[in-house]
Amino acid sequence: MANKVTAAKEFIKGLWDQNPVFKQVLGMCPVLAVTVSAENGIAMALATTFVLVFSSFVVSIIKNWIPSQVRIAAYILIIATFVTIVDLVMKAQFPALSKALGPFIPLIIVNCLILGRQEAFASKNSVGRAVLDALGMGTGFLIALFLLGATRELFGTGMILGFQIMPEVYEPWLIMILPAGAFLTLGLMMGFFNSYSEKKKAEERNTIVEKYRQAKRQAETKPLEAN
Amino acid sequence: MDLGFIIAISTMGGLGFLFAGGLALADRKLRVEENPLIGKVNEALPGANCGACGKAGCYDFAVNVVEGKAKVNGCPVGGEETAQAVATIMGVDAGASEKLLPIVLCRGGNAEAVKKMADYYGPLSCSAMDLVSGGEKMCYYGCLGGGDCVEACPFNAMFMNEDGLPEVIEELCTGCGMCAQACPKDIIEMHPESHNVFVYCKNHDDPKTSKDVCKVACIGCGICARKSDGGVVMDNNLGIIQYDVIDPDKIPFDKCRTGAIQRTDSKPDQDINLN
Amino acid sequence: MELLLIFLSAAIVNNFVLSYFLGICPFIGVSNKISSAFSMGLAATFVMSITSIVTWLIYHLILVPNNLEFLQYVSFILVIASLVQFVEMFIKKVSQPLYRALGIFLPLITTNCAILGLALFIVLKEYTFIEGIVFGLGAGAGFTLAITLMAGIREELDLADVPKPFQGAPITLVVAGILAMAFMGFAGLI
Amino acid sequence: MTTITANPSYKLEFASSPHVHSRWSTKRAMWMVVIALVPCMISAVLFYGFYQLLIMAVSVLFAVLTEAAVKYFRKREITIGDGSAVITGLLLALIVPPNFSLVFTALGAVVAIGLGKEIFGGLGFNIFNPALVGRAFLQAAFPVQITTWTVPNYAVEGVTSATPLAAFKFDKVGTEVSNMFFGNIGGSLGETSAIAVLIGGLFLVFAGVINYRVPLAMILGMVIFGGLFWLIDGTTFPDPIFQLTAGGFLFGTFFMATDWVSSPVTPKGMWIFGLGISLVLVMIRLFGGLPEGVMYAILFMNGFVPLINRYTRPTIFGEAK
Amino acid sequence: MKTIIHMLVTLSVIGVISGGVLSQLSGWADPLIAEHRQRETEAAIFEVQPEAKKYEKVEDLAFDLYKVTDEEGNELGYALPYEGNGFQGKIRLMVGVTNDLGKVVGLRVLEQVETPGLGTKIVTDPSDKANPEWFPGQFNGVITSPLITVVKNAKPSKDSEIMAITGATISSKAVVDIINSGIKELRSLKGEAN
Amino acid sequence: MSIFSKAKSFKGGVHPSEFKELTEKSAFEVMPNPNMVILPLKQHIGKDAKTLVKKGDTVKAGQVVAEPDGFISAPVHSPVSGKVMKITKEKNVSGFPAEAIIIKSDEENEIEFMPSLDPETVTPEEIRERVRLAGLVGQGGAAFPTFVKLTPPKDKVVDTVILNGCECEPYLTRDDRYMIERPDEVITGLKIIMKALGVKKGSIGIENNKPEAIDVMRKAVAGMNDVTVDVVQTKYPQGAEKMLIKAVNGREVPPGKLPMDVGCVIQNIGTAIAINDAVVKGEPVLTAAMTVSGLGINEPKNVIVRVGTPLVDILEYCGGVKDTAKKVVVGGPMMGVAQFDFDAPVMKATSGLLVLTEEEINNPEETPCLRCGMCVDACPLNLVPTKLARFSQLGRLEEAEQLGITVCMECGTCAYTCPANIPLVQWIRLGKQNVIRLQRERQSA
Repeated sequence: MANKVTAAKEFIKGLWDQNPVFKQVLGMCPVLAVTVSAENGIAMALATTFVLVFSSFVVSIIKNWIPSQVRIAAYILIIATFVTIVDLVMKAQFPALSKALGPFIPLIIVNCLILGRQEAFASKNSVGRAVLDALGMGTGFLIALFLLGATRELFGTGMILGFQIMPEVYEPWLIMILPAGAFLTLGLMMGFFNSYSEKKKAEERNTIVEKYRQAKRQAETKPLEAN
Repeated sequence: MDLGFIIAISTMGGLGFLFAGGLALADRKLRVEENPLIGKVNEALPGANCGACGKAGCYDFAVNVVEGKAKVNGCPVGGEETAQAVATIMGVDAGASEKLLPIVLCRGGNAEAVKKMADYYGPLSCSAMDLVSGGEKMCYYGCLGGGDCVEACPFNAMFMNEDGLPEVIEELCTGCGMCAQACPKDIIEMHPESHNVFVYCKNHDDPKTSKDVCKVACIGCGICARKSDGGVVMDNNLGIIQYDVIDPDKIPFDKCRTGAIQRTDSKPDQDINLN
Repeated sequence: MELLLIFLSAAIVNNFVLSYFLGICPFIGVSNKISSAFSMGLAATFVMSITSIVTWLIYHLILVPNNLEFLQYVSFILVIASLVQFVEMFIKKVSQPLYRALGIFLPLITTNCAILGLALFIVLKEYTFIEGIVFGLGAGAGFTLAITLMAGIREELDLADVPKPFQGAPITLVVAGILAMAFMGFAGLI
Repeated sequence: MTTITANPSYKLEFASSPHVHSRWSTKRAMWMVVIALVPCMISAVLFYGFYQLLIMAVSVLFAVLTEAAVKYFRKREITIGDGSAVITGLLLALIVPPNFSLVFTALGAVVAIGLGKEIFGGLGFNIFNPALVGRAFLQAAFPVQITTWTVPNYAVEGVTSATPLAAFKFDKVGTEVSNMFFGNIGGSLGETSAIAVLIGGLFLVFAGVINYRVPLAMILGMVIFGGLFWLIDGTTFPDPIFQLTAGGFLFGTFFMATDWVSSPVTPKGMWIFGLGISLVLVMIRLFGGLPEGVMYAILFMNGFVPLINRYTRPTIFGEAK
Repeated sequence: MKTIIHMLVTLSVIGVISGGVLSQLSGWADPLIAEHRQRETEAAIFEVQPEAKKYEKVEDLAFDLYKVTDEEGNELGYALPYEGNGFQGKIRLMVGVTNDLGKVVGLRVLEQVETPGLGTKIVTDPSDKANPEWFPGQFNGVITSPLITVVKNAKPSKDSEIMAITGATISSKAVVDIINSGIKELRSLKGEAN
Repeated sequence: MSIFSKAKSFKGGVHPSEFKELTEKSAFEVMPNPNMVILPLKQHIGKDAKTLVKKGDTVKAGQVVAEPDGFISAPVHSPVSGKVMKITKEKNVSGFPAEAIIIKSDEENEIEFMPSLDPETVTPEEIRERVRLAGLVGQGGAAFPTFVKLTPPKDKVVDTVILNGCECEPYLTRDDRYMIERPDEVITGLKIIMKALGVKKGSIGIENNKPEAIDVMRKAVAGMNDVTVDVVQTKYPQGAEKMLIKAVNGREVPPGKLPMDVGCVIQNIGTAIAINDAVVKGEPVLTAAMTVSGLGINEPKNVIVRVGTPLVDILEYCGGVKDTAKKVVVGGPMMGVAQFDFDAPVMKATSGLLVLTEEEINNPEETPCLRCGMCVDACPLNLVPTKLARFSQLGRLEEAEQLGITVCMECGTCAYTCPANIPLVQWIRLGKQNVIRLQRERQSA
């Protein structure tokens, strides 16, 4: 099965079809918590991607060596190590960002997206594929976080990435940068994306039914012509 | 090598050792025997324990699959690969039995069947309609046209046509039989694909009544039964086909006055190409 | 009194789920039935109280004396993962009914950020041992409250005509949003 | 066969029993609520001027439009005639401050119907009171504007005035109960005059539109819980009469908490629901950071309704109690 | 038995590697982090005491306190980091006061978790384009005795008054309360010393 | 009406417009024999009767034309003398087709009755046998064969017989008229029932909206110490067995149990009259007394008709149908069956024929449930109808079962009061059926 998938597809599937946030509903905590602004969202997604890629890399290398009983403990230990690395580097080099993302950097450890990809993919595939998959998922995560962060920032402050977008008269909706706004925005976004794919599916089915009807109508008229 | 480094590695090494030991011990002492299938299915799952399937984690989902309470494709995270892997373990695809198709055994749509002199008022679901004097049509046995079967189809393989009767899109049908279960009048029957002769009626009324209530009813005249060498048997004013003995060539299809008995493979709409 | 405030603060005012976004995955995933949601809440509360004890001990007895604070994530998560797995095995062995009701939710808890979040909060807020335990209990109670409330609402919504694209996670998020708005009323209570 | 069956001038119908129906209908109940709101609307216009009519009109208009739009996109029957969207719009208008921005009002109405009602499937399926969802959204989005109160228009124009609750909470300034009763105070459009609310509310109770249990439980709860703290410390905590007449308590009691859809269906449940609201409200008012919390208390308890319904199901007739 | 050893070795080795890597990394990061922290404090001190050129930490106290001086070493006053409860959580401030503790010369909010867009105006108010930091700015020169007080919806009429943020009275009050109690603490300290 | 009235009752219920004034003053009229009677073989709960005649046979009035098949079944007697035209499947007033014997009346009225018995000396066995042979079924609507009710299992102790004179359904005045016109026969019937069951205590429960009947019955029982008249509150469904027992002696029949389980047997007033006729006169069930009413009929009245009379004949006899007619209902408006065909015949248990107009039906548009709780308040059995209906609609049978869907007696109170006009009863009935099927499958599995 997996061999048929080209390397490019391994990467692309994470962007939309299996988007970790909108389709798989994984890693919700950071998604909701840090997306008060697009900048935070991007930073969080990059940090997550870093951890995801490197732990996928390590896990896929040592996958045959880990006994299944301590599998989870071992994976999560590896993940935690990389997260600590990110945390320390951020604190040392980007103190402002580290402050903004607050306590959510350590929570990357328990982002089920990462552990999930280890279990589902990295532990069963070659190093190259694992990294590609991780990169794809990470990018998908980035897309989702950016969208969410940008939307919330736009409505909540009238700006995106610090640039004023809304006209001056616009009164920011504070709720968008509150917890409630995070839930509402993500819920609505998911709903709208779903309704888009739902609509496509319905259209596909309608064409099938229509074809079936047409074919049937032809079939019914034929014998009449013969008579 | 400084002291901090040594303390760090020894602490982590020690903790790792300690918990690995604990788990190893637990694994040995606390192992519980269970259906090996559960383990296998669990292996095939992503193991993210995200709960997206609505179950309490991957293991619980595996238990439910093995017990038949969850569908093999119930894991939204694993996608198709996982579904196939699980299906293979569960042996769902195995088995070469003939595919069943639902056959709608009523052709008394809005144009053919006679309505009662009073209008039905209430919910338009077949099962609910059936409770109130058997529905709006005079024929007690016919299709109610409420579309319960269409609703029940999990694969969107059915639709209600202009005449108010359900139709099956065979290409989309998986033969699960949900539609047949949903029909309160038992009009939809599941038949192997090889069956090609059907009496498209379920009416048991006497000839006069059945003629009155529907243009395309089986009126129980019995012509088909007399010519078929036991391939069709009359039961209470209705022709019942005996699929193990029937010889389609003996049935005088053109003699049936209402066209209730028909042969499907003679219909030209067999080769509908949907692609 | 201080302890009561810590408990209430964690349980209601600063609800882990609705204002800290901790434990969202199970909150969305396992909130479709009241019974399983409640069990999930209990399981989480149980693990939370154990975690608050063990991680406090590790932090204050091992990490701090040796200046190893930077190892806290690694050591905490190792503890949590192993503990959860151990508790799961234990319950499975000891009582099958209890396992059915509670234990099966345990694997979900390893990746429940609420647990790790709790451990880190206890360090961050410099709670004492007892305060840590109370905080753990409060957070567990808050998690149980939120997830059970959500499950009740979702069982009700099962009967509703929710637009199809919004069924499942989206409507759950919207409800969570409205609940979060309602919980805003408690702001400043503590 | 006979003259009877041959007579074509009437068309019969048949249906499941029962064949007769009480005079209640959704529409009738909804429009009765609208009627009950008339005193509040009048008092709002009297106290704050005709601009308030504009707020109400905008709120109703956008509520109705949103409902119609959603139904249209979902290809459902457009049911704005049942009056429920009108009520939501009116209620929302009556719980925003006087001279509130029309843009915000419209946004609130859209949110109230969209997020408060239609996303759950429309009338009858919402968990939370739609008007309160709209108002809570506004409160969270525009906290400053929505707590800027104008005093009634026979006072100096344009001066903002704290509500009695805020005055008490932050400055320990009491307000005459008679002022609150007739409406000579700052507050939301509909809630300033207790007597207008009472007229409408009692009309609803006696017309049988709303069940007496929820309002009674809320008032009792307020007297009990509010009174308890007052007895403990009469200087820091206000007396129950003040609590009852101040803020949106009465309005919430009669028009918000009693909303059919978002309140319990079981008799026992209604008592628990009402008492719960009062308890939460007292906690918020006395100990929370906000001066008023009727909205939050009701929304909070709305969330509990499914659980309440489930665990207060009446004992089936004849079953062991 | 083999699996057990396997398990033990696996987790231990991963633990050891993880510990080693992190230890090395933290060896590199810790001084940097400490430096950041130091720089931050320094910046805050000089911000709340704009005239100051030097500072020194007052040792042996239950809380942090910095004494600031100008270039000549003349005592200018104190910079006091102090914290208390705000609307939703802790607020940490750095307050600059004159030597006699009679006047506030600067205020900086170091940490807060107030409601975004509302309580956060104690730091900056994006809606006031001309002077987004009007709230902390108000404290420059406020007289501290007997206590700093808050007024609502009106311009301060006395030197010891501060205008509250509309809609965030509690946050405004919290800041004032923290300053008041910090200064009280300092006073009692000074009183003892005298 | 008011909650302060002293009359006994139960919790819940509704007060539909009564419309009793249409017929409560009109004495029974006996309708002439119809040309043709249609006798369904299933006029009772239980197994169909087995036909004893064939096409072309001549029968006398009172002759048995179908015999019971099994314990819970009842014989069918020809109500007229005449000739069997055919035996075929026919629609009947229940709305579903059933086997029926069609007899053409010859106007000769040859009668074949059983010998009469003395109510003073008759033994319980004789009573039961006579009731069985006479084909009596309960007149309350469910048409349960009467003799089964008179044959309690050995382990059940019955101490009270309650005659149900509530007639809580709107419009119907049949029992009211029975009590006013034939009080002594009601009492005799009651005494015979008490004798058959060996019971010392009899009670007649009458709603307080029938002062005349109460008066007459009180006079009739004057001086008797074993029979009382109990006045109960006017409220629908006061006439339901469980509700009446609760009102009369405060006992509650547990879900899934019968009145016998709490020591009570309930019989309808009409049944008492029929028992009196069967025992004292030897007359099997040949006629049905019924109220023909509603704003859609020209001459509302109480009539006594032959069993098997097509509805159309009765409607004609009562002056025909007005143009405003919208619905024709057999039985009461709350639990009766709407008809789509006037050829359907009257059955033994038919107690009313109503022609309703739009005004009386008052069908507001259906909307989704508003959770107003009115159905919960009204349900006399303390169920949660809205949930039951929704679960049934969505096919979630286990949950419906848990909520006690099988307890529902389909009295219609919930659907009557529902502002959203949800067909609660229809959904619940469907759910009940499915749940019972599910339970059976579970048992057999």
